Amino acid sequence: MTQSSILIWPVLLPLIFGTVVFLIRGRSVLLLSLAGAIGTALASFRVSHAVHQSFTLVHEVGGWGAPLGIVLRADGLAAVMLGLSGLVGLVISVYSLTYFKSGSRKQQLFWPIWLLLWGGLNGLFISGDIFNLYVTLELVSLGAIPLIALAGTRDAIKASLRYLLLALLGSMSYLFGVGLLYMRFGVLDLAMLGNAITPDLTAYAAIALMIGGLIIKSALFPMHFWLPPAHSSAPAPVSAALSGLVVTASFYMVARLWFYAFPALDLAKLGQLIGLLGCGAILWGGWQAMRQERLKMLVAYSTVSQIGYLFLVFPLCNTAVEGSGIAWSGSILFAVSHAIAKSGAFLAAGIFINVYGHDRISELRGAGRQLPMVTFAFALAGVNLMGLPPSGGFVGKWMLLKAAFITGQWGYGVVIVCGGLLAFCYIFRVLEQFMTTPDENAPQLKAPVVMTYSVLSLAVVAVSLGFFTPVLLGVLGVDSPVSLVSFAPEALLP
Amino acid sequence: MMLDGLSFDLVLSIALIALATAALRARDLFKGIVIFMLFGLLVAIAWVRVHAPDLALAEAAIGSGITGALFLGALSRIERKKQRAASGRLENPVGGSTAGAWAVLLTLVLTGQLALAVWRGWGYSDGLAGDVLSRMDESGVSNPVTAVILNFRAYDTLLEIGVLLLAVLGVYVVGEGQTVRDRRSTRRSEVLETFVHLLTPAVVLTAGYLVWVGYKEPGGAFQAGALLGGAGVVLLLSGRELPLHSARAVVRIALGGGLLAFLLAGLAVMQDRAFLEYPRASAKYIMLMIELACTVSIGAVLTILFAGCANLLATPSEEEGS
Amino acid sequence: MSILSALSYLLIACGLFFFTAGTVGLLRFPDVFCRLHALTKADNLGLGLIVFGAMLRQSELTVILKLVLIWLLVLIASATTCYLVAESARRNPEVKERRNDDA
Amino acid sequence: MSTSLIYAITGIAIAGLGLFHFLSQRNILRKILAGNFIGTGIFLFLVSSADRQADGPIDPVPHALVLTGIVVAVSATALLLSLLCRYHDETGSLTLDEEDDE
Repeated sequence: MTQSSILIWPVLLPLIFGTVVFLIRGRSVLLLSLAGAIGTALASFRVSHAVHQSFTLVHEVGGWGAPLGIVLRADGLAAVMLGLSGLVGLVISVYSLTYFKSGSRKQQLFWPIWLLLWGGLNGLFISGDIFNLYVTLELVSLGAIPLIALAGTRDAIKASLRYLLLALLGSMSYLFGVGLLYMRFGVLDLAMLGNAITPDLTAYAAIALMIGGLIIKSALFPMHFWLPPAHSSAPAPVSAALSGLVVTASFYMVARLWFYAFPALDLAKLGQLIGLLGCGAILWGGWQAMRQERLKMLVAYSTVSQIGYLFLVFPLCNTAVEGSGIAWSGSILFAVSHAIAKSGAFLAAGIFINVYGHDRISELRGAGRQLPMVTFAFALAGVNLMGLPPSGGFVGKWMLLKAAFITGQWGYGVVIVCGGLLAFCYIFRVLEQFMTTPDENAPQLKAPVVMTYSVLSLAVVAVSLGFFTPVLLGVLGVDSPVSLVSFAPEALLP
Repeated sequence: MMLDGLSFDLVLSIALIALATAALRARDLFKGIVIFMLFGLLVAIAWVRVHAPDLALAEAAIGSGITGALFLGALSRIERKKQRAASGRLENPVGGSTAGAWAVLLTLVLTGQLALAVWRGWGYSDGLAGDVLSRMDESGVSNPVTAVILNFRAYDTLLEIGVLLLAVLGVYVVGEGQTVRDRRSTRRSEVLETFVHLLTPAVVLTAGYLVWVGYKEPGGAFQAGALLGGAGVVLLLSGRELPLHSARAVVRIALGGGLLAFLLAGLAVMQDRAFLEYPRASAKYIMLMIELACTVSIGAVLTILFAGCANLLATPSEEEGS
Repeated sequence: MSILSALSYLLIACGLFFFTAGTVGLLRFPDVFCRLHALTKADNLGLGLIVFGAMLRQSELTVILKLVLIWLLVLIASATTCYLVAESARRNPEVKERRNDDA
Repeated sequence: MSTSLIYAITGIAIAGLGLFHFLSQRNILRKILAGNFIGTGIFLFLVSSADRQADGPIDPVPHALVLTGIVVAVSATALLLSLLCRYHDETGSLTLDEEDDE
């Protein structure tokens, strides 16, 4: 077995375990699923660790190599994403062990779908081929939709129907772009395409199609409308996976194409357009989040808002301006911390629903007394979403802010600050309800232990992510497309 | 002769566009779907014209046949509850509404730009034809398309089988808790049953032939699987009871077997090579084994997708009771 | 042009004529039964003529056998579908009444 | 003008037709049908582009891509249709609009 073979395991393990847990029945389903989840997470961490030893791993599937075969590549960016999916995926899996009723049909269907989806995600992160990216993206979409529908409610069915219609449109648009690029440049391999591409009408048309399709899938404003109903009506662990990982994966694909396949093209105007959409997302999503009555809807609109920050990297990271590489690291860091915090928030909301039977914010008074651990975890995730130190959200926002000043695009800085204020408002609206004293005769409630501690672990990681920034940047720096600004914690001081 | 060919292409192109319009503008959705299937058959002819017989087979079987059956199954299920006229209201978007005007504008601009982009970018690169052909002798097969699907880009195909499995799982999720159409009321027809009786063995034989011939001529697992799926659909329509529910082990093995075989074959060769890097001597047989397993899986998946759309998936309680 | 080739052209031309006739019948006849009548009879004959014409242009036995097989399979399938459509029309007056009213 | 270019442009036109109906129809069954036309149009373009060099060999890679695309399309269509049927069973509606239940 060659050294680079470790790269294939984060994809293979979930696929194998996913198929096997579909084939078998009985008690061993849970056991094998857990084993698959742990194995997948370990395999992902191992790849991240190997990449951190400062080289990009390359695995030529089938031994053909580019351009004939498909090449898997794990550079710094992919390693960060793999680590993220390993961590969040593992916590979601542990949480799901007790979330679904043991032996139920839902549980039997959840595990194979979730493991196949997870395998698709990992495959997406390490794929080095624009068509293979399409297939992995389909694996993710067709995994996500049944998981939403698993909730079985009318809202969930409607939301997944709408989501799938749009996802289909998005992926066909992407496929069309792939076809155009292949017709014009004759390669599918990402790196070779990056070298071959020249600025002409065909290339720009392809880019517009691919990025447009991915924008639909990543729910960037104004294509966000499918996201809140879909993410809020799904079962809690599914919401966490969708908001944490699936949306991030679409953003990752845009970033991957933008900085690795299309660097030879002048995309400044498109970048500004995406930046404007990002600003719209930050403000509109935050505003809508403030107005929501239900906790899960609020968290879902918060996702709409936070996606906006991610897309600010496209106008802010300008290779011509020295130092703007900080926007790149900032946005990836933000993506990681958002994924962790958002999964934590959704998982916490799931516990509230589990205990109270609903998620109406106004009727969750006193949850802080009754479920202190869960409330604490939700608050920690909220700290991250607001962007307070020492959370990863803070560092990411701060870096984006700095990039806005370096490139002289002050407007984005204003929006970033306003978005933070909006987040502050909507998170505090919830926490305020939680912190009020409950009625005298309110019963003492017990939250499921496994679920509570898995949420708590995620929230703690999210809030302390700021301390690990140097490590993350160390991984991200491996074959980075832009020169990263070395990060020192004291730079955070004014 | 050149001129004859081109005029045929132009006529076929115009027919394709006309059929697409007719299908999309048909007031009666049933008619629209039937025209869609007809359109698929003509597309298959177009693909023969551009030297893609493998795809012509796949389009005729999957794109037109199975997809059409899915649509008809869903439509009949919806219309069971509704008057026919109401089920397919046709919007008239061009008539004044601003949203319609935007859609027209957007589509026209986009289509025009894309056509221009294709026109300008046409014929610059050879693509990978040369690379594929120069390494055909290493692939273990002599049909270039099969070589790409099962060897050069086998990883895509593996994930694609995963997509099919996810679709079936999705249909199971959606079918959860549904009331199943009462099938005793469906009248069984002796003529149809005799036909099915004759047809099924022929289809299985043809599917096997397609897998085998796929190594040198058009054919392969997807085309063969689609045939099996078609046979499954006809069996279901003739009122035959097939095991469909995931509570049955045989169903799960048929559905998941293809993916599992693919994964294990890829792993088994991984001793000192890359994933899915077949040893040259046995490549052909490994691929044959994968293809056979996948053919069964694809056939089973397509049958159950149809059963899901036509509401024929038995609920678990029924299944256990019988 | 050899006699065989001329004969094959003639057969194919006849086959096309029957197909056209069948199609005209499909479009012009008033109800399901008449249309079925036009379609199945004329088209099966037309296909047979075309298959026969194509056979004359082939030298390999396997190809000729495949052509015959195609014709036989289409015959069986079209007979069955014809029966099924007619049966369904007999039971459901709604199907029988269906007209070529749009596109 | 060559055979393959004719079909490539036809494919784009069909995809455009499909897109227009996808955007303008509210009936979901019609939307799904339109989506299938978009897909077939794209496939037609891709397959034709494999034959773009007049005397060169046929490029089998787009053929493989389209075969994958067809399978993905049928999977998505089946899932969409079964979701739609379930939605229709529960709401009696075939559109996603809130107020309009036909």
